[in-house]
Amino acid sequence: MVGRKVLLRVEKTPATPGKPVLEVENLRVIDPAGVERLRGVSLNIRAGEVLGLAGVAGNGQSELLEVLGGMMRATGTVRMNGAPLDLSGPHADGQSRRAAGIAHVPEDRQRKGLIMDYAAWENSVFGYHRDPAIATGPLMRNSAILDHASAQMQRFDVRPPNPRLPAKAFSGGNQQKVVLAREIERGPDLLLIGQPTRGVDIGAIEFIHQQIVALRDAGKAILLVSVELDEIMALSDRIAVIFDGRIMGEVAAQDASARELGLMMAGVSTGKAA
Amino acid sequence: MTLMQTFLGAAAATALSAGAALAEPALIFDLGGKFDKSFNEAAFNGAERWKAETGGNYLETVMQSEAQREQALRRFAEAGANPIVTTGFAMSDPIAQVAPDYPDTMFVTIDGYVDLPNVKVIGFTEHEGSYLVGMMAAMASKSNTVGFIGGMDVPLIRKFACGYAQGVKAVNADATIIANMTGTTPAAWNDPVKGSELTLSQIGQGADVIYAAAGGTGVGVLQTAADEGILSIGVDSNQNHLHPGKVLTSMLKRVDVAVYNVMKAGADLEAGVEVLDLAAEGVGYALDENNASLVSDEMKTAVDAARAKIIAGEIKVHDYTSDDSCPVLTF
Amino acid sequence: MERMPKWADVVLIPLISLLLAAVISGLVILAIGEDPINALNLMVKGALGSTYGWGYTLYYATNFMFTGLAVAVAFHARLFNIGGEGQAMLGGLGVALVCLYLPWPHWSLALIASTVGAALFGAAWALMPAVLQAKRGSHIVITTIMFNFIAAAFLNWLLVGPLKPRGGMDPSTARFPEATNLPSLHDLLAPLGIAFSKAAPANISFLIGILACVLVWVLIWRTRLGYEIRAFGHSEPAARYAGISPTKITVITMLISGGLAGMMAINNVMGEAERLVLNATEGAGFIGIAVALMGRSHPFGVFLAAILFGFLYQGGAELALWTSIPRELIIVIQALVILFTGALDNMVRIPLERIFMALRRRGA
Amino acid sequence: MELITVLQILDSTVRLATPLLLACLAGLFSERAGIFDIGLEGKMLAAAFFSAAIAAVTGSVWLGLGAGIVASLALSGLHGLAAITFRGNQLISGVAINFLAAGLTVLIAQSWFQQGGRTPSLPGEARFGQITLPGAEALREVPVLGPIYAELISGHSILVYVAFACVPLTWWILYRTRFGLRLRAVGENPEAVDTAGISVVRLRYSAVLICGLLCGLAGAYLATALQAGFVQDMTAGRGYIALAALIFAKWRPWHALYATLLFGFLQAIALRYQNLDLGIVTLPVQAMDALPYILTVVILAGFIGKAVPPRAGGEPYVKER
Repeated sequence: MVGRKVLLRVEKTPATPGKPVLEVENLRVIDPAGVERLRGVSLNIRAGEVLGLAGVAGNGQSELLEVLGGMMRATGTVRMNGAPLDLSGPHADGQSRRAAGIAHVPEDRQRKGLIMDYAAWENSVFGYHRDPAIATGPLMRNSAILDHASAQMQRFDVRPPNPRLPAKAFSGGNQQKVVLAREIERGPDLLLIGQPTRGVDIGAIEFIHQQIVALRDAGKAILLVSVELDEIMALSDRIAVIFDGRIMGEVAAQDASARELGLMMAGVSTGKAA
Repeated sequence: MTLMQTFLGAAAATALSAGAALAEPALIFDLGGKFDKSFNEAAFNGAERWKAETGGNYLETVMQSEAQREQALRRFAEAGANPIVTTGFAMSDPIAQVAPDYPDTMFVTIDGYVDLPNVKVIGFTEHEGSYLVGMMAAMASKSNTVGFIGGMDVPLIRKFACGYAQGVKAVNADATIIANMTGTTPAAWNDPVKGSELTLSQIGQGADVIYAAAGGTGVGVLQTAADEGILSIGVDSNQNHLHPGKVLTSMLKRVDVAVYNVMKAGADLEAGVEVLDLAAEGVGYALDENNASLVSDEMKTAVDAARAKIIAGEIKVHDYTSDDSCPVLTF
Repeated sequence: MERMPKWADVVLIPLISLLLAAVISGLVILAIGEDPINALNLMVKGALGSTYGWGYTLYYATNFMFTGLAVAVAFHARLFNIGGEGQAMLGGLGVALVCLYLPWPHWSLALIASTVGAALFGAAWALMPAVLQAKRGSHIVITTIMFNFIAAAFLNWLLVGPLKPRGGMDPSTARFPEATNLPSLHDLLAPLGIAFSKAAPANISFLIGILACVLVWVLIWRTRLGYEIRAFGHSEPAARYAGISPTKITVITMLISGGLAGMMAINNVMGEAERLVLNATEGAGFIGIAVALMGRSHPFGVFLAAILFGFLYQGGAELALWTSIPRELIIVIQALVILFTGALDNMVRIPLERIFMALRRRGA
Repeated sequence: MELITVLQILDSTVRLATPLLLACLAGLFSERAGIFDIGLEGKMLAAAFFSAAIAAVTGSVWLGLGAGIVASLALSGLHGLAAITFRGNQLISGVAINFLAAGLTVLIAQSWFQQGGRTPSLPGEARFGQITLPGAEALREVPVLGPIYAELISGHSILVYVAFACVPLTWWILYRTRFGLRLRAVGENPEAVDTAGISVVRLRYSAVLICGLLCGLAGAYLATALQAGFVQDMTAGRGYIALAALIFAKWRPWHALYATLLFGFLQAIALRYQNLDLGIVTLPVQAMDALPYILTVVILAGFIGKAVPPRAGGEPYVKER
């Protein structure tokens, strides 16, 4: 873990946040068993900043990502670039979210972010497969997708850079690069990214972090969810802490201390809540 | 394909001879199966008798489903079988389709009807035979209630029922006749469970003699009747031996004779309609050591007298299929 | 890492499974006192030894292509459509209604309408199970089984009642008018100078079956819908992540599957019987399961497996004619194929994977 | 309707519900342990054939019963092998077993007895006879209750009483024994059972074998008690009706009894009346044949309470490494 800390000093300039991209108000989710998973979450993210969401796993951060990613129904208000998102109607799905400019690197990339039996090239358009640019009528333009995937894999240093291999044939880090490449190359306004480096080798961690920072510097909004507090602290511009479906507080990254965040993550209010 | 044949060539001898079986007769049994102890089994017995007497060989197959009928006909016709004998009315339509394609092959339908130059139609006067066993049922009944259980509900089986009912009424005008059909599909020919349940139901309504004209379903009827200690009447084949002393008699329909005769005639068979009636001994009732104790002399005298009168035309037994109605029984 | 090469998965495993099924069937034949080699020889001769035999083999194969594709398409979405039998029965009803109650000037128009009718009726019969699975989570296997029985009862009622012509004794519809009779392979091949048996029922539906194989291949591997169906089949959470509606995909896939099963009716009802009889499907819906498993749910595999089962079916019918081996032998073979390629897949796969791993280690 | 007619229909209901009940309880054990079994039909069919064949050959119905159970257990073992040991698809395995039984019984019957896939008819001692309960004849004359006791309760074969006794027995095993607790647990959450140090494999095999035993009884009942011999496909879809009843009963023993009695009643009605005149509408026999399936679909659709199968049902258990 010592070596990892050193690596986590991510080089980055101070953020220059722009207009609000994502505004979340009073978001609530009740799961099928009747348990309230999100109990009125409110937060916002502006262009050009990384909001880190810290918390012990299972406190609602997964649900938040899934609601924003269109995989889960919720109540409350979410505005994307000022326009309200459908949280429980027919447009509460991944396609509508992508159309609204939201990209999503899911926490569980092997079960959700990728089809493990699909080749890398097929995975390179997963979720964007309805894009008219890659289709002729109902048919997908497979050779074009293949060429595009091949180039993309070169750019993201996916090894081996063979787009015909199935996703399951790649290491965890390279799988994550395939997902990340797919999600950020289209220039989304908001990137949801969960556990970006879980199960990823050291070399790939660094690369992935650089990509996140570069995206921020390009003026995009990023919601980062990670159970690694170090990662949150290294990448975020602001840090919010979630506990039991509620936001316990929010601090600027440069003012944050691991101890204070740790207390909030344990449900102890520090009085500095935003 | 050729490679396969070369590879398997050694064992091909018997197979080749099978395909070349020329001018042998063929017999197609209807749904219900060759061993239904009744209609189809009668045909089987006839064919076996021909085989034993002539030393000839015949091809056979049993229908498993409606959809196979045409294939079976074509297959035998392609293989050169002649004549092709079929049992059951349901073969009429397939024969009508296939026969024109094989004008040199003779097709025989037992119970069916097809008007083509190379089809022989064999029918029976089942109403007359049923009339005789109906008389016996009425005489044997103590409760004055007798039962009839048919197989598939088609005019042919109603013809059985109607003849039976007339026989019953001739002896005892006050007798009650309970008639049930097993079903409306060919499955009704082979549903002994249902036959058994219908028998119990009729016994419950007071029947103490039950006549089953239901192919394999009848096996269940006769079984249950024997179990419950009442009398039953078999059909088509002589079924007296199935439960000795418990089957009053069997209405014989000499399908065996019909099959034997057409096989014997072989390729010389002439087309046309042949009706086997009482006079031709095409139908009748069975008397053997198994039911000797059940059939009284009085019963035998009465029935034989009626038989003679029917042959002489003094008694007219109404044929249900002539006008699709029965004067003494409503269905 | 891939444990074994793709060809082993696609070709070797089905072949080994088939071989196992064949060996056990051979033992069964031995056990009932017949010679398995002779039996095989008879089957080959009867099914492939003449254009008559081929005509029946291809006729049955056409049925199995449709039902096999139906099961295969559903398999891609990880749905087990065991209701092909009922859907094909309803397809038959669709064909019968089109042929009997509409006037047709030419068979080609009747064929198009019948195909649509068959597909619509088959799809309609798959709709309820699909909706129940998608909306209520009722297991589609159970609902499709129930719908098979309901279909059988429904057709039974129609064929002894409303659809039976006046004076008819057996439960079937009237004959379809002459104009709806499809050209047989004999008619189609005669202009090319090829003499094909006139008696065999193989007909133009065989070509439609092949076309269906091609179209299903395009659907599964070339279209967005196919991409979504496969994705949903591989991982439902991933499908939801990608914005693929599980409800929609389940329903659409089952409609396609039911439609394909229903289309079988243009072969057996319109092409062969030329009227609708009871139990016209003869279990083809269930054979579709074996065909799809054997063909690894790939249209080309389904095509090959359908031909194989067509051969087994026709060969088995021949066996029943010439030997004392009952036709039920085919059912046993079918059961063994389903068992080995489906349920006991791992029994074949795991040792094979070990062998390939060992070979690779030695090679490395 | 007269009392005697009603009694006869109910009597017939009992006879026809018995195989359904046995098969339904068989499925209950298997599915409660997380193994789906659509092969009930095949196991019953195999048991029906072997019980009739051995009873016909030996003349002893008890040897026949034993043979039927062995045959059913063998197919259960095959299902276990596919579903538990090789973690194959349980549904596909069930389908295969149904076809295997359908084909093999006819094949063997034909080769053995040469009667077109039947066994010879069984004589008296090779069948289960009717048991007259004590006092049935004496009490027959008592109004109402007498006939009910004599006609409806007395006079069935031993297997009918065994089947009905199986209902409380199943309830007791499932809800009052440790084995039953574990069995239910393994169908809901095999991981937890495994973590507790109990073998998931052994539990599931026991369940599957109990299922085989009960299917064996059901099949033997069909061929040696209800009927006197085996005929091709004599189960006639009863395995599927039992499956439907299992869903109808929501995997509970007492409800299984009610569901199978209901379906048995429908069969009894369908056997007696070609068309049932209900005053307003005339129900054709086909509608009654289809009714169990339609009712099950309605139940599945959730209009009358939702049927939720055991949670781990259908999924092979893979131990985490």
